[in-house]
Amino acid sequence: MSEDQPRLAEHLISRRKLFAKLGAASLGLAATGTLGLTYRFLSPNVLYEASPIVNAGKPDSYPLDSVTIDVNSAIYLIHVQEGFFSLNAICTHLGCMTVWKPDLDVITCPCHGSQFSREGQKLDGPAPKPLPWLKTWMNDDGEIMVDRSTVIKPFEFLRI
Amino acid sequence: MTEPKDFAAGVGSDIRKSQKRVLFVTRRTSVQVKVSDEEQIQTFPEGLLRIALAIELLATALIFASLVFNAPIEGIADPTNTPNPAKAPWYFLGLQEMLHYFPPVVAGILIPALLVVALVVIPYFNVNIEADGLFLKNRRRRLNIFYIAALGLSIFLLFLEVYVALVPTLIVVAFMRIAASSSPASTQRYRRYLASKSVSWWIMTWFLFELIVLTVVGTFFRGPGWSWALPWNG
Amino acid sequence: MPRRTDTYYEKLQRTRIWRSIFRSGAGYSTLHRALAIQQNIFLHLFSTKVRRRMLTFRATWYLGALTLGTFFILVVTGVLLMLYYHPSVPQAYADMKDLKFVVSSGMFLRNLHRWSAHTMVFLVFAHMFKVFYRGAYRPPRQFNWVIGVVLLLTTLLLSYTGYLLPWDQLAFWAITVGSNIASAVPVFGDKVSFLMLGGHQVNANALLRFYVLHCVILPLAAALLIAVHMWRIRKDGGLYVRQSQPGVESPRESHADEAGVVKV
Amino acid sequence: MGIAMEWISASMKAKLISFWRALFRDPIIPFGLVSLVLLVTLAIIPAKDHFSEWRRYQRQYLRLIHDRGDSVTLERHFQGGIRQIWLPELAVADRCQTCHTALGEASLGDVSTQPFRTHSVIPHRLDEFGCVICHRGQGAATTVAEAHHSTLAPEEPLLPARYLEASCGQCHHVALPGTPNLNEGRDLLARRGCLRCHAVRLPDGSRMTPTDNPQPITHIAAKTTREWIYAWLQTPSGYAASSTMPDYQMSEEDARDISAFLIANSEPLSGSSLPTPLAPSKSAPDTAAGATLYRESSCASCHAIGNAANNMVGGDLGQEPAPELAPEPGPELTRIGSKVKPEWLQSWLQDPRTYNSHTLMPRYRWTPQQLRIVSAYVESRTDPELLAHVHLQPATAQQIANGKALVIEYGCAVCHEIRGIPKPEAYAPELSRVGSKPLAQLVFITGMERTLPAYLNGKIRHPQAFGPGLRMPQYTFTSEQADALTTALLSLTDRSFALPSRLQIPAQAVATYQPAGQAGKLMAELNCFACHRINGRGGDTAPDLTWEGSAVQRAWLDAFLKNPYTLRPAMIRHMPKFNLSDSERAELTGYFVTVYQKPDIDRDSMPLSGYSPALVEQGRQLFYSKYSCQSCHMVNTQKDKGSIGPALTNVGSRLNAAWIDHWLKNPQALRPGTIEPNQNMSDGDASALTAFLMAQKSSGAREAKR
Repeated sequence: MSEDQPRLAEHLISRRKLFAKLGAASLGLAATGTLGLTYRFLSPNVLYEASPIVNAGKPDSYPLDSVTIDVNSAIYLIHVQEGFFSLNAICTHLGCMTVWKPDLDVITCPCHGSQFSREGQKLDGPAPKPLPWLKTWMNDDGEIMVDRSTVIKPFEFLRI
Repeated sequence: MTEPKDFAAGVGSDIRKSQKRVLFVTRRTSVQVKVSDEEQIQTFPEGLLRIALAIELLATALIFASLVFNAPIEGIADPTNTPNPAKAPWYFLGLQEMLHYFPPVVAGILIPALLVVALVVIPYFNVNIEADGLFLKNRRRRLNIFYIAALGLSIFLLFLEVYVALVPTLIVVAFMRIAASSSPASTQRYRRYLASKSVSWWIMTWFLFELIVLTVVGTFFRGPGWSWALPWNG
Repeated sequence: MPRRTDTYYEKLQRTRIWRSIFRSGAGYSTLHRALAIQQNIFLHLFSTKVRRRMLTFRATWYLGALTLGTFFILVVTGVLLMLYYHPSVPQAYADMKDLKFVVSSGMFLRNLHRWSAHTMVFLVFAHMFKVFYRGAYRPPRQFNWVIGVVLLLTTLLLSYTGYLLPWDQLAFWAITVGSNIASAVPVFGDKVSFLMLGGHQVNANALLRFYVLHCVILPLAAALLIAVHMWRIRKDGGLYVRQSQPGVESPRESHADEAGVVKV
Repeated sequence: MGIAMEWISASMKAKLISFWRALFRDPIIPFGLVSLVLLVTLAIIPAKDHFSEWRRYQRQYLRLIHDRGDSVTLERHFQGGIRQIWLPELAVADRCQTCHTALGEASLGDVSTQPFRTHSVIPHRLDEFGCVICHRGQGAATTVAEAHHSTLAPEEPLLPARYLEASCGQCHHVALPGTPNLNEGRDLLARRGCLRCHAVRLPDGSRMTPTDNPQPITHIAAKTTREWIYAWLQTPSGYAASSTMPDYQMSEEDARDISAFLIANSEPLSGSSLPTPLAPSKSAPDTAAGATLYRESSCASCHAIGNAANNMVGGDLGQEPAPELAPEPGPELTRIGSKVKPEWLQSWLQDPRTYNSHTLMPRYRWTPQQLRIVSAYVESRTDPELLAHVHLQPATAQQIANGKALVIEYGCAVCHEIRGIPKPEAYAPELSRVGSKPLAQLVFITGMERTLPAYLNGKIRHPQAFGPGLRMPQYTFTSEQADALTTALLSLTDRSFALPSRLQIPAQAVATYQPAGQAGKLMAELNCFACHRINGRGGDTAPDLTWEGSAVQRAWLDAFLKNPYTLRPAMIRHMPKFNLSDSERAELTGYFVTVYQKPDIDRDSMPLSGYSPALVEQGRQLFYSKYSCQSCHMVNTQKDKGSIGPALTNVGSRLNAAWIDHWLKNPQALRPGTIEPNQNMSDGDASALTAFLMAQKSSGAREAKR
């Protein structure tokens, strides 16, 4: 009986190690699982935000060669010879709201003086990119719709 | 002949090499040697492991509960429409039950305040610290006091028709009477047990008993208009 | 020199970075284990050694430890819930609906928070009674008992303030009843409830105040008190266990500390 | 036994013991196990989230559309995850489309399984109004039970389909063609006296106004007997099946005391305004003549009479809901003889307004002889059974006093004008927001369906069933009427008040047009507005007279007023004969032709006669061949069969040429909603037809000209 003890002790030691590992491992897994759970929790399923689709109204409210800014949705709607198009009014530099200077015929950024042409091309200043063109189309009721979330290639005009 | 130092200092040492103790012995007290032959274990990992184990068990239970039972959510708060009955959280229902009998000042303020004070002062009374059996010393006198107190309380509750609180009181009183009439050398185990109980023990037990009864009544047996109701047909 | 049974974990423990973070060295010696407790800001609240009898279930039923556990759960779930909660009327109620219907696992976390809260209140009471019946309130632990009582009140307040936040009928009327109790204080009762609610009836002000109390003030207070509570356990000579043979541990035991015996 | 001993060897024993000890002295092993359990539990949480109802429905939907021809488009349209319509202005956050994925998919019209049905075509856009505004239910919910059946305020369960029109009524306070139930319900609210006890405020601050016209009983003693009142109070339907007076299920004592009080309280008609009483006729009443006169005066248009077969005849005027000022049907006359006193009836027929200043009854100009005949004819309608068993002791002062108390308690003065009894204010609960009353505030009868619609419907049909002491009396509504009323009440919601005012379409204000001068007084007496509409005021049961001056010729109008006849052969009801004096007729016609003119029509631009025969002939061709007007109108009573439009036999002496000309070119411009088709006639055709029509002159008209 006495010579059993060491074997038994060893046996128990190994058992201890096993369960210790088991416990630690499952706890670790549980922790990671919880992280996943938290991630899912933190990413909202519904948003209370205005939709990126903007209804800019009837075309005839935009006379030819006019640049109109909608401050609420931060877009320019521009009517030129070739047709209508719309620009994102947020400066590509640091996200200030640009303004249209009719007398100079430029879009300027008050923050750091970037300047853009009415087609959104960069003329001057620190802005890295031109102002992006936004998807613009005509809905069934004959109103101009703009999707602020989708950028299109420049010089794709909406002809009416 | 130099003035004897106020204290004698041992030799300091690096803890990482060897564990030593520095003992400062002042003149005022003598050195105490504590005899504690108890088996001790390391807090880490042994003790912490047990704590972790306990917490894990609880967490598992709670998670299961949360998966099965949803937290209640009623209609939106509407000051114009009082639900009947309007109940406080369960742990205040004992209080609300008493509010049903006593004026707010008593039930809402006095009793809770007294409770808190009583709890705080418990360890500052020798009678509680020594915690001898209530009726072991000068029995007759204490018995009289006990009678007066018990009778007074019962009459008070009876007078205000607070039967919910009266019943537990009477039960506790009955047991105290048994305790009074039993000696620590009794042959019956429960008599020995009761006889050894101190006054604070009795009060606390009474309080616990009341707390449970009142809370249970307030939670399960009170319906519209705080009238009696049964949980299963509510 | 490295032993044969070295694991990566042990190797890791010997790296300089590890040593710089964990002041206790690697190793399995009693000393190392003592240091692991003693040198850790959180763990040093515990004493390095405990009597085995203290850790038996019979002794404490682990009620204190379990209460601490619920507190952890509540902090974690609470912080997460705060991310979807606006303490304003009636948005608060709408947020409850969102948690219930659209937030992934939102309902679960809310449940967990709720049930843990109830459990904690219950455990705190149980803990108090257990401590009393064990006689663990006796000197030198009187003050720790007092802290315990304060913690009990803090817990009740935490639960109570949290009760209003969903802004449903249950919450509203529970708080109304409660605040009416408060306003029954003889002299300055109305002032009390006026300050508590930030007005004369339960409305947006009250919601905001309860929110701040519930999420900032009371939790901090509780955490602080819990720390002191546990530190005092150690300082007052560890968990109390009823003596098998009377007299070994007498009230005078703790005078060793007062006499200036420094445990290093 | 021995084997067992063998089996449990010493070493085994030792092992077991130490294992046991290891398990319970050493927390490692339970720690490992419990940690595993915890891991599993935590794994369940996201799983539970994953198997939520709405995900299951979305998977079903994808399976549904997968093997359809247009699966590609459908799948492109489909957006997974929780879909929400968020309209902060309307306080709408609807997630219905999370499960109702195909609301907009016209191509899934054949799918009949919910939640995948497509929405029927409606005049509003989902993303502008959301779902709950019309259907109610809890938009925020993503579980079937919560979304459809939650009753916790502020959520409401879904509105049953048959009350759905109520939702339109939240914004549309003017009658819509598409909501017959709602319109009828509102009309009943106004015409059955509901609004006299229950105030109903509309979001624009206005109040719904009752359009009924209850009798004042200030002079009741002059009109009828205490016995009749006694019988009437106990069971109104006993006297007149069509009575609109609700049944208070009054005890005999109450009826006795109230009748006592009313008689005692009645004040005699002031002598001066009293019409001259007639000398009683010696001869027996001439029933035949009475019937003729009764018909000529078209009394039956307003008054119903139960015939032998016990069916109601007449009284149909005002049965169909008119927008405002709807004339009630006059009181039923089946047993009138047993009710009113003969002398009262005569004075009433002479001049109703001396008894009731705002009655709808026109003042006929009858000769004393005619009066006798009519009153005798009406008086003959009796029911000997009615009061046979009513024998009342003379009233005691105590009874009278008690009667007064009862009158106040029953709230009689809410509708009836009673001397010395003030009209009680807010006699019954206000109903402005009854449509979203929380269930918690309703007291249901045991066993009834616990929903708001069921409650309202029950209240309307059996008010007394909801417990004693409730003051609402028993009305006689058909179940359709009860449903209509319920619909109307359900439209009075909190949301209706919360919606932005730009969405509110207010009910058009009651037109208060009042013609001036002597003619105005006359028209009031004849109560033209009961049937005719002028400048937006009045009923729509007879032609709109706003431009009558431009339309008709003076002579014809004069003749018509003198002796009215039906223009439309198909119509039974016709204008009553008022027996106007020449001066009165002159007054009226003069006023009409001068005042009621359409500015852009010059009456004299075209002559009344003298058109070239050629043109007339051309017109005839057009009439019969090109436009084949004869299918609706008749010019020649022998040949033509058209009986839908007015007869044109003497149109030439009735209408003005200019009017006809304009009319032919665009009828709708002159009378909106007329069924006459707009032929976009060329000027040539129009003038030709005009010439032809103007040639249709009657002999009668010629006489009138002279």
